[in-house]
Amino acid sequence: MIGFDIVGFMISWLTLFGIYAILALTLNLESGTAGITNFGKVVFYGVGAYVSATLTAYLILILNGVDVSETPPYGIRGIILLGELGNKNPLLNIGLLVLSLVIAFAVSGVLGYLLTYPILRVGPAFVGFTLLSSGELLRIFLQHYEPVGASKGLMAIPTPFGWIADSRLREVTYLGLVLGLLAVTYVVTHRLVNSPLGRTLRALRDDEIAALCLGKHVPRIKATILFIGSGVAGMAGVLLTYYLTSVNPNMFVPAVTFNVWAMIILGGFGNLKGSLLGASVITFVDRVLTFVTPQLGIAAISPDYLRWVIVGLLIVVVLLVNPRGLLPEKPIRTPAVDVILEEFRGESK
Amino acid sequence: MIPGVQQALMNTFQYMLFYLIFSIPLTLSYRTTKVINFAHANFITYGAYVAIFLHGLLGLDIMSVAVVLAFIVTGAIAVLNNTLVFTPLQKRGSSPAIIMISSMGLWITYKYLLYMITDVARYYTAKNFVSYGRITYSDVPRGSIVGISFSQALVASLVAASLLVALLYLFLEKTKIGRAMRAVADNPSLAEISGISRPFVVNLTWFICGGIVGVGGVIWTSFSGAITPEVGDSAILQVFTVGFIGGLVSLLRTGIGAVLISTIENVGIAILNTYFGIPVSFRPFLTFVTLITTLIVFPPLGAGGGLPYRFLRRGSRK
Amino acid sequence: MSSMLEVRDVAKYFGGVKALDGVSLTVPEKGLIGLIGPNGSGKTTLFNVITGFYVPDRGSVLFRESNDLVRIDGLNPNEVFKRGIVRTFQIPRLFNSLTVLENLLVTPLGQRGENPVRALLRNSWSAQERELAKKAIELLKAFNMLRYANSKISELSAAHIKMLETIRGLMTPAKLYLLDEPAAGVDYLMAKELFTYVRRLRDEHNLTFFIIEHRLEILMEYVDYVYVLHNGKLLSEGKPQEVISDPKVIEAYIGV
Amino acid sequence: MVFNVKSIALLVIALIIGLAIGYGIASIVGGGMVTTVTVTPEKKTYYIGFTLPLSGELSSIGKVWEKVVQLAIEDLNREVQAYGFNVEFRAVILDDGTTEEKALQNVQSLVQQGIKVIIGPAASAQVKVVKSYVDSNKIVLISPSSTAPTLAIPGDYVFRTVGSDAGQAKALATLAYQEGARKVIVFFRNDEYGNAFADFLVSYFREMGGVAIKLSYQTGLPDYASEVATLASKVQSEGADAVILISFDTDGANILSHAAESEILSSVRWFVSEGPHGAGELLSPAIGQFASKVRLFGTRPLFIANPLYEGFRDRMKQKFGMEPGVFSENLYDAIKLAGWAILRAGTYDGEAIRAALIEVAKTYYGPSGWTFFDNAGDKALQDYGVWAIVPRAPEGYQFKDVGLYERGSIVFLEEAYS
Repeated sequence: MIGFDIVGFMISWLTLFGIYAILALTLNLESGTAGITNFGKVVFYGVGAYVSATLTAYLILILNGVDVSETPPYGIRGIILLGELGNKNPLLNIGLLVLSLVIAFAVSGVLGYLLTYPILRVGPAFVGFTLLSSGELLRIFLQHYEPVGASKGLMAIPTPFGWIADSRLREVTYLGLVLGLLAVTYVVTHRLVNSPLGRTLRALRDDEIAALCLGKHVPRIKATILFIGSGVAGMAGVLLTYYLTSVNPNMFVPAVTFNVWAMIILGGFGNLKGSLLGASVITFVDRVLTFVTPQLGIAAISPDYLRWVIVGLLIVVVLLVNPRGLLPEKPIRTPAVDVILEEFRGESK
Repeated sequence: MIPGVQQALMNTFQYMLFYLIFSIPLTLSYRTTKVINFAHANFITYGAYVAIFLHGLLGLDIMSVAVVLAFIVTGAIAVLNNTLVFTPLQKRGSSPAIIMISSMGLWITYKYLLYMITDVARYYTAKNFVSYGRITYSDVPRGSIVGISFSQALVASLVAASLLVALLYLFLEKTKIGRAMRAVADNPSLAEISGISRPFVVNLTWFICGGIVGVGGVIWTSFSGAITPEVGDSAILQVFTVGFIGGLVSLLRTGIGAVLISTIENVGIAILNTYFGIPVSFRPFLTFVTLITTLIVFPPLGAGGGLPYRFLRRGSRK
Repeated sequence: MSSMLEVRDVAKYFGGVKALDGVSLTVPEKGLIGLIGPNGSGKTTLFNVITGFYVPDRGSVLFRESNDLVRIDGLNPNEVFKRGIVRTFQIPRLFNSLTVLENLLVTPLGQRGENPVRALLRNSWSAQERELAKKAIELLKAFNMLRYANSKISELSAAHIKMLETIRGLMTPAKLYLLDEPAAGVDYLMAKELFTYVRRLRDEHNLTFFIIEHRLEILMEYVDYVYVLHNGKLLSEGKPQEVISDPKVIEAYIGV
Repeated sequence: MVFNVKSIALLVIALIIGLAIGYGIASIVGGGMVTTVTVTPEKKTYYIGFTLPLSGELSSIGKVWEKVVQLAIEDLNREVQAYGFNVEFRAVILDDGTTEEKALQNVQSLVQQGIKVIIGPAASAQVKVVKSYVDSNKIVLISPSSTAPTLAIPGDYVFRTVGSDAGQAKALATLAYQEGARKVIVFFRNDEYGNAFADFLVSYFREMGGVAIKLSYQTGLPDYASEVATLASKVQSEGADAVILISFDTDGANILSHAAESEILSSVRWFVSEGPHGAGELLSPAIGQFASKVRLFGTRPLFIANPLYEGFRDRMKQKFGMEPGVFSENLYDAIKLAGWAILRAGTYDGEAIRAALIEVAKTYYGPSGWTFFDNAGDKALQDYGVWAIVPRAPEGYQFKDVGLYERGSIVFLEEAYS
């Protein structure tokens, strides 16, 4: 070992943690609280990533007067131009970030809303499987769609803070953006869960038919939640694009979804803090493993396989031993709780 | 006339047989146990790898031995899953969604466990098990009748699928335990009263379903050009689609689903490619489009714990 | 007395099975009406038609709205509820991960905090939430269940569960109650207590009740009028004492 | 219950803290060792990072590469000591599972340990993801197998010790044309590798005066039987005289074994890219017979008749009992180049090593031939060999390099199929 750059380690870990935590929080809202078994999280993540990659790459070229029908951003000329033109105008870069976030939210959200249509009437199994299939559908579509680079994907995507010369400062700024968005996501999901809406969502999860008989428009509520969850997942996709500066259809495979599922099950179904914990444990262990495994020398068994076996077992064992995960679901905090406590206090006097 | 239509038809038939062998147990197991089992993919893969390890480590090329062993191995895995995971979860009153997620966990575990086993096998034998060529068996006939060539896979899957359908019919209709299985599927509480031990019936169902799929996996090794530990996973989307067309309830509709999907995948894509220039690489796309269309047009109402009716447009009257 | 609910010549077929075959009946306002019949006679199917789970193949269902009778067949169950029809189930359907208080609070219509945008702004809904909580507490007090307010459903007795399923409808301006075998799985004394409560609800809250019951003898003391369903058709109707001595009814119950 | 929430939580937290502390100690101790090394005239240790596909889609070749790394590092250490340098090179090998995100994570971890030279990752999509990170942190990255033309970017820190697919496409087109094919179906993977390769191939083949029709197939399927059926019908309807297959190992083997059963496909010539070379499935009797029937030839990056390559192959066989797979020699040379570049730079600094690497490569000659880079940092001179599947005594089949591509034409060194 030559040395250890703890600051660099923290930056790179926290950035990835932030992106995954956003996914985990929204998945927990959809699946943990509202009971929609979303096995297709990666669809919306991928759509968000592609929206921002396409927008950024094309707009940078077009606004710099490049004819994209001649030099598309997925060709080698376009890629070199993107590298040259990408970081000239800080305002443009930040503007593109904001635009990407907004449009990715809208596109992924609407897609999530529309996808509820085929799954309204069927149970969790069909919902999960349909969304899982949609992920594969999206991947095959992207592989064939030339304007987003088809199987080549897009690369050399200018980052919002590419104009900051110092690489450490740039990474920290980006980390700030990721953690800021994570904080917003946490506040939003926390408020949604601890509101009459959150209560209705849990009711829906417990018994859809009873909720329907109590006047709840089950399909609309589900669609709304998938709109929010998918939209925010799309924003996480934007963050991923600028972090990797490259997108490729094969990044968005079902394994990404399963990883996020492992996080929320480990952390606790329906508990938002649990999702943060789950995301941090899994991303941290993954990262630490990359430091530890070379010390073990060449082994007969690839550590990556062992890692997945442990993730799979973790899902099963947590569900068996403690289905509520590390942090169990908390009762909903609304003013009603204060009212009842006042009532009890009044009685005991 | 599309050129090469004979080959496409043969493939359709071959795939239909595989989909039958893989999907009917899926429907049967869901009907009886109400568990959506994602680990179904592992049965295919483990069945195939029983044959591969017999061939690669012991040099055995007798399909009948592989079939028996694979039936026992995958059947045992299915029973193990049920005993250690599904039954305890059901006893605690976990929702179908939770049980399905646990099966997803099992799926991941078994998949990578197999990868680990192939790693170890490679370490000791210096043979590559992660990608294994087609196995030619010594005890399966092949040949051609009236100009149509019967490959080993076709012969074996034809025998297996016919046996499956015939025996399943006889078993479910004519034997006491088979009727018990149907009773458990139709009305669990009633079955309990009539003196049938539900746990036994459920375990038996798992053993049979897991075993049949494992046998399908063995036959797959005589068909596919190269087998990887991903084989079950990459086939599972099609297998589930076939099962979903049957609503995971009707065996007949599952059979229709098998015909439909295999036709679309082989003949359908050939037509689209020849007349509309759609790339062949769109083939998996068609399967998913079929699935989504099925869900929109003929939703299997109430299946898998969903709402048992169709939500009408606001205020609309009949 | 004007009618609250009218079922006119309703038929519902499943494949070849005639689950309901031309049923017509009337539930008067403030009535306590019984619906009896052997297993498989179509009682629950009728409830499913009224509450919007099934669209009838023939006939119509009408419900009182101020002074008119309005067709409600073909509406979705959530819309049927909004018009004032509350339904309970044979096996009570409560929300198991919520507390008793929360189970009541799920019910009210038009909660501001159910809108996802408003849910983010606590101030916009907290006043309403407090009001609803007070209302729920009053209800729990009235039915002697206040001490369970923060309990989970799993901690309640069977009778309390049935009671909770019934009173949660009172969080809304409900008019008609459809009770599906409220006394199933409850012993005789407890069943009597339940029906006493039902009568109290009718009198105190001006409600109408339509009750499915399998065991005639419990029902007889409480209801004003009884309909008997057999093989999807109305077999008999009348005052409880008339019906119980109707030879056709006896035959249907004993003969099958 | 024994496993309650708290105990699980405590366990996990303890695990994390333990790892962190353990790691911290290890790094402090390790760091300390390096400082003592610089003080005493002991051996100086240089680390080279690796991110290899030991699992995932490319794991078949990744497992072979792991051994190549071992061999190359041993050779390198022996050589530099023979030249009197008192240094030692060590490999830090990480598995990236052939995924993009893990490749970036691995590169970051290696860089955070202070490593400035990284070899890998294997796939072009992975290289694209790590590119901006290595460029901005001035880390020299050498991929032994990325061939995507979209990565031919001048002035960056990404080097590739393998020629672009354009070169091989030319060799393969020449091979097919010279063997008499005039109308070919190009059957290719629908991924970046397959698409780029097919585009080059089609344009070269048309330049030569032939007709080429593209037909793509989706990857990651359980089986390719129906794709092969469509291929057969395409061959028949177009009246093509040859198929050019652009694939990896598993899919290639799968397609060839189905093609062997088709009469139509057994009656046309077959030409194959480097992907399936070395895959054991191709040596089955069915495919072996098919190969000699259709006179199957493939191309691959190879400097044939290069004594260094022969020696390298023999040592791999002798030491690890395995044939070097595709790109093994490119990997071997990448490691050697990295080592010598570090020594030439004199300081362990990315910018200096980058400059030194370009210089070292100009004069280096290894198993993969001359290694010097063009202005985009890719191998400028890539030679291509022709391989075939021939019977092996006493039984079975083997891969054999039977010809080479030289000055625009294919020269056969021996008769592959009699």
